[in-house]
Amino acid sequence: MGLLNAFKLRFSTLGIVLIPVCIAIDWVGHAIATSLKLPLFLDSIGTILGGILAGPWVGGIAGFITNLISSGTVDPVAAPYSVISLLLGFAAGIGGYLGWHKHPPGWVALWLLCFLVASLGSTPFNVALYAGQSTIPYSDALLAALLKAHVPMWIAAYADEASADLLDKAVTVLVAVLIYQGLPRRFRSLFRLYEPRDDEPETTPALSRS
Amino acid sequence: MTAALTMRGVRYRYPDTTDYVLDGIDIVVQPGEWLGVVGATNAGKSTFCYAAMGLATEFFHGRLIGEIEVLGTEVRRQTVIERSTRVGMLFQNPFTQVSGARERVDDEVAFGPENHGLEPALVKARVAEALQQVGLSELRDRHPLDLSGGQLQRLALASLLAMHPELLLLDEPTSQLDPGGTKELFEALSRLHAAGVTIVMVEQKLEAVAELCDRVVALAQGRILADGTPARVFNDAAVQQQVGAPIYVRLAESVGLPSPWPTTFETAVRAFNA
Amino acid sequence: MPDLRLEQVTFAYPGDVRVFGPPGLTLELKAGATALVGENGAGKTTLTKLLNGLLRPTTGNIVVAGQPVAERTVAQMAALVGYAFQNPDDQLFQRTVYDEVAFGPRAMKRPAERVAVAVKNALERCGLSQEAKTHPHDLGLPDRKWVTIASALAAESPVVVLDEPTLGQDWAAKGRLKALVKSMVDSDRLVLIVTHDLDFVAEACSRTVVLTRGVIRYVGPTISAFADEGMIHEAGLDLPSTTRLGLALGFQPVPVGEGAFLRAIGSKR
Amino acid sequence: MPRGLSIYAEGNSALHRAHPFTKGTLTLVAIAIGFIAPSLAWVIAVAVILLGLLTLADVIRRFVPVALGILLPITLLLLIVQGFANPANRTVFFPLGPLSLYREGLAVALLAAARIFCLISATFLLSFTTRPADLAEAMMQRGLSPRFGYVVQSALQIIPQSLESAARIRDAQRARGLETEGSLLLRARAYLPLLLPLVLSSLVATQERAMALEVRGFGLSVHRYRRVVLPDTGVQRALRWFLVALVPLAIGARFAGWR
Repeated sequence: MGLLNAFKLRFSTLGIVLIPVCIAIDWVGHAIATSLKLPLFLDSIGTILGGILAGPWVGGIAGFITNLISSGTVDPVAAPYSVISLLLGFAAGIGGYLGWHKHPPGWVALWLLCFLVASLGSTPFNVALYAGQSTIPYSDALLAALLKAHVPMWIAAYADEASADLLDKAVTVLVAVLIYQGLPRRFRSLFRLYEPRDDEPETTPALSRS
Repeated sequence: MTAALTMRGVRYRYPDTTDYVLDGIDIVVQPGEWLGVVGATNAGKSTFCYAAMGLATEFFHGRLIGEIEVLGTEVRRQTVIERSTRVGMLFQNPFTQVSGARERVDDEVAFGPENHGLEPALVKARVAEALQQVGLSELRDRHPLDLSGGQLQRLALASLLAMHPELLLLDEPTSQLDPGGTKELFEALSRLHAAGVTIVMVEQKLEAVAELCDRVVALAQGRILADGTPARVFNDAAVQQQVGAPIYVRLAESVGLPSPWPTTFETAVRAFNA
Repeated sequence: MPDLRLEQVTFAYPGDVRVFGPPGLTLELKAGATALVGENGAGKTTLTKLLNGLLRPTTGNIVVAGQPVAERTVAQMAALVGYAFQNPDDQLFQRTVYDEVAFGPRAMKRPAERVAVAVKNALERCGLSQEAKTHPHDLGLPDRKWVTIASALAAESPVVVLDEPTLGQDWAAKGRLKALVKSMVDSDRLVLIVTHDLDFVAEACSRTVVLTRGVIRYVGPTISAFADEGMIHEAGLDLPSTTRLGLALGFQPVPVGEGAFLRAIGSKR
Repeated sequence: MPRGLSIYAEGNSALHRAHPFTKGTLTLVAIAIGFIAPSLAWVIAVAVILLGLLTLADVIRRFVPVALGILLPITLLLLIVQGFANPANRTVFFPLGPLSLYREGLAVALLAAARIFCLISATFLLSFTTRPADLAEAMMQRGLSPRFGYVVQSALQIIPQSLESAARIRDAQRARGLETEGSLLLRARAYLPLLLPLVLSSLVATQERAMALEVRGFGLSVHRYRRVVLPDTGVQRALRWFLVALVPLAIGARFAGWR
């Protein structure tokens, strides 16, 4: 299956240098959301964008390191979740490989995939760390209500996490694809590290007039 | 003696474009020369450097016609990385040239030599020497990003010098610097020139080019408009019209002094006193 | 008639990093082109950010075009002070040059027809009419800088601040910029140019403010500012080429700008 | 002003001097045992040891406010939600009518909070006493690709730089009339104008940085000498093995029915 092509490593210097940039976008995206007091995390825009632009490895490594750095500086509890960020980057990389970022139906697919990865991936960690809570007050209220209604623990924990991820990942994916759409043409294929699919001609990068 | 840089019939266009940004360049740069490359925006000056460094073919791809020989080797027969021990290139923006991975000025300079696998004692000597050459020895323990723009650009220069290049390609190295930073960078370059390093410098500051360079090439639409000593090139009517000239030329012309008009401060003082 | 008034303005960044100490800056400027010069860290950018409320003074009053800045939000001040920052990449984000330039006036909720006219006008005067549909980042850095200048123009504000507009610009572009500044002055605007480029100041600005270490050293005609070579060097600057040449040739008074130099040499002959 | 993103604090304690891998092992083992430990008492024992080490490293005064800032809100939320709704709840601890808190849930919450405390203190122990560059260097000396090491180190530096850019961008956009305060919709609309300039300029810079790095030989796979000599001793290696051996012991103890 051609999907594996997306994972074939072709690390150019450009791709390497892109990873820290994606990590910085993750951080700044979150910092802006916080400073605007938006009720969302928006802390994986760089990861998703990296995946779309340069394939699963760039997105995955960016997500992974974003979490490791935040756990080494501001939030130690983020460390276990770095695996999920890695998977999110992979998801975006696969979506990018399949060209999902180019049309609205693909955006929905990318959103659902990222949402499933984030919510399914986080739930076991939530159960191990926080007895099932996501530690987001509104979502935890949902968990409490479900548990009181005798919904099984795992389902309630999943609902808790999913209720937080649904909108957050929708906005994250939307912002990432909007960024992609807004890039100058020469950037769209510049960073791509994966083997191109058979049906798309390889375009070469160009430069601004200088 | 092998030329530092030779271009024969060089034409280059970026991918997905039809216009040739370089459109028939013939030039030979001799070892030890300080060549100034001038031209209006979009004349192909940066591309000239990219082509000589091998970035045009290796990094941007696109189409290159003609021959480019750098220090005796055809440009396509070597990678940029292989070339990097003999040819250094300085870019416009000092911030993008910091490796970003080092926390001290001297470690930053060591980045290149270490990539090339030099042994630690040699790296240390090279770093000390390079910092000395650009006048940054005092700041060796500072964080690179605590330096001013001008100091940062000299740090980028030192990072190249630590690899002992024979040829330096400079793409508008002062365009983002204030007058103080510009002056310091030019002083460092003058010392290198005196030490025999070949310099090819794209530069907008025409007064500085006239003052410093042995030879000037004026580009327009990817072609060589004029090539020769600064005094000759800046007295060329086509150059004056399409590229501009040091302010002294314009002043002398307006006053009605007989040509050739002065291109440097010293010659201007003499010409106006006469 | 726009004017700009600072009365005993003091300012310190959080952590008591004092930029303008007591007795504070007092300054009054009228319509026209004024250069704001001084060494790095003198407080030039801080001063300009006080004008549109991005920074608020610790003490003192600031009045811009008759409006007390203290009573306005930054967004409201945007209609009064057009501002082109030094690094164009700190603001460019739209997909076309046109939308980029229109962003400010649209954010100010101006009627569409007025926006269209202002943008067209700004693009024309900045030599960008051909590039209206181009992606800003498909332009080189010098042209991106022009996009931000056009954005500041399109705000149709009585006061315009340009931060290092000549940095990286070639000879022809500087000529265009000079003409643009002159046309803004002719339409009675106050243009404040933060710069290190005294060659440009000599050509384009009739007045100069010299700021060194948080203190206003000089306010007045550019000509007299450049006569004081010591002060210019203290501010970390070099005299314009024409002035330097005039000094070397022993001209009195010291010429500032090409026109003055040519007149001086004419009268000497 | 520190330029890289790091909370490393200069110091000369035994922990500061220890090899990064020794500290890394300690952190991972402490977290593992904290989660394997069957009862609150055992978890608290681990926490006490970690607190002792933090004191030894002379970072306890920096640790306490940061750790409490993270731990308190989480603990509060755990106590409320579990005390109220944990499926094991039987015994009322604090009667509040339909919102009563139960003893079983509170116990679950406390155990979870204690474990998170171990996680936090073990991680901070490592980050406070280890220069990130040393950790990356140690990993590169053990075969981590220099390119990967570059990514980590440059990320640590690029984050604070980007946050500074974000502040400049905010100024620039507000000066153009962008409102950043007001209704949720208004604030949400400010998001892209604040984020996009950073994304675009970073991508532009990426291109030039990649070229500048190659011009300095980045990406060559030649033998490279060690940049920093990180002292490692036989005692430390032995200590690492000892720590690792504790994990199966803890697992065994738990299955053997220790409480």
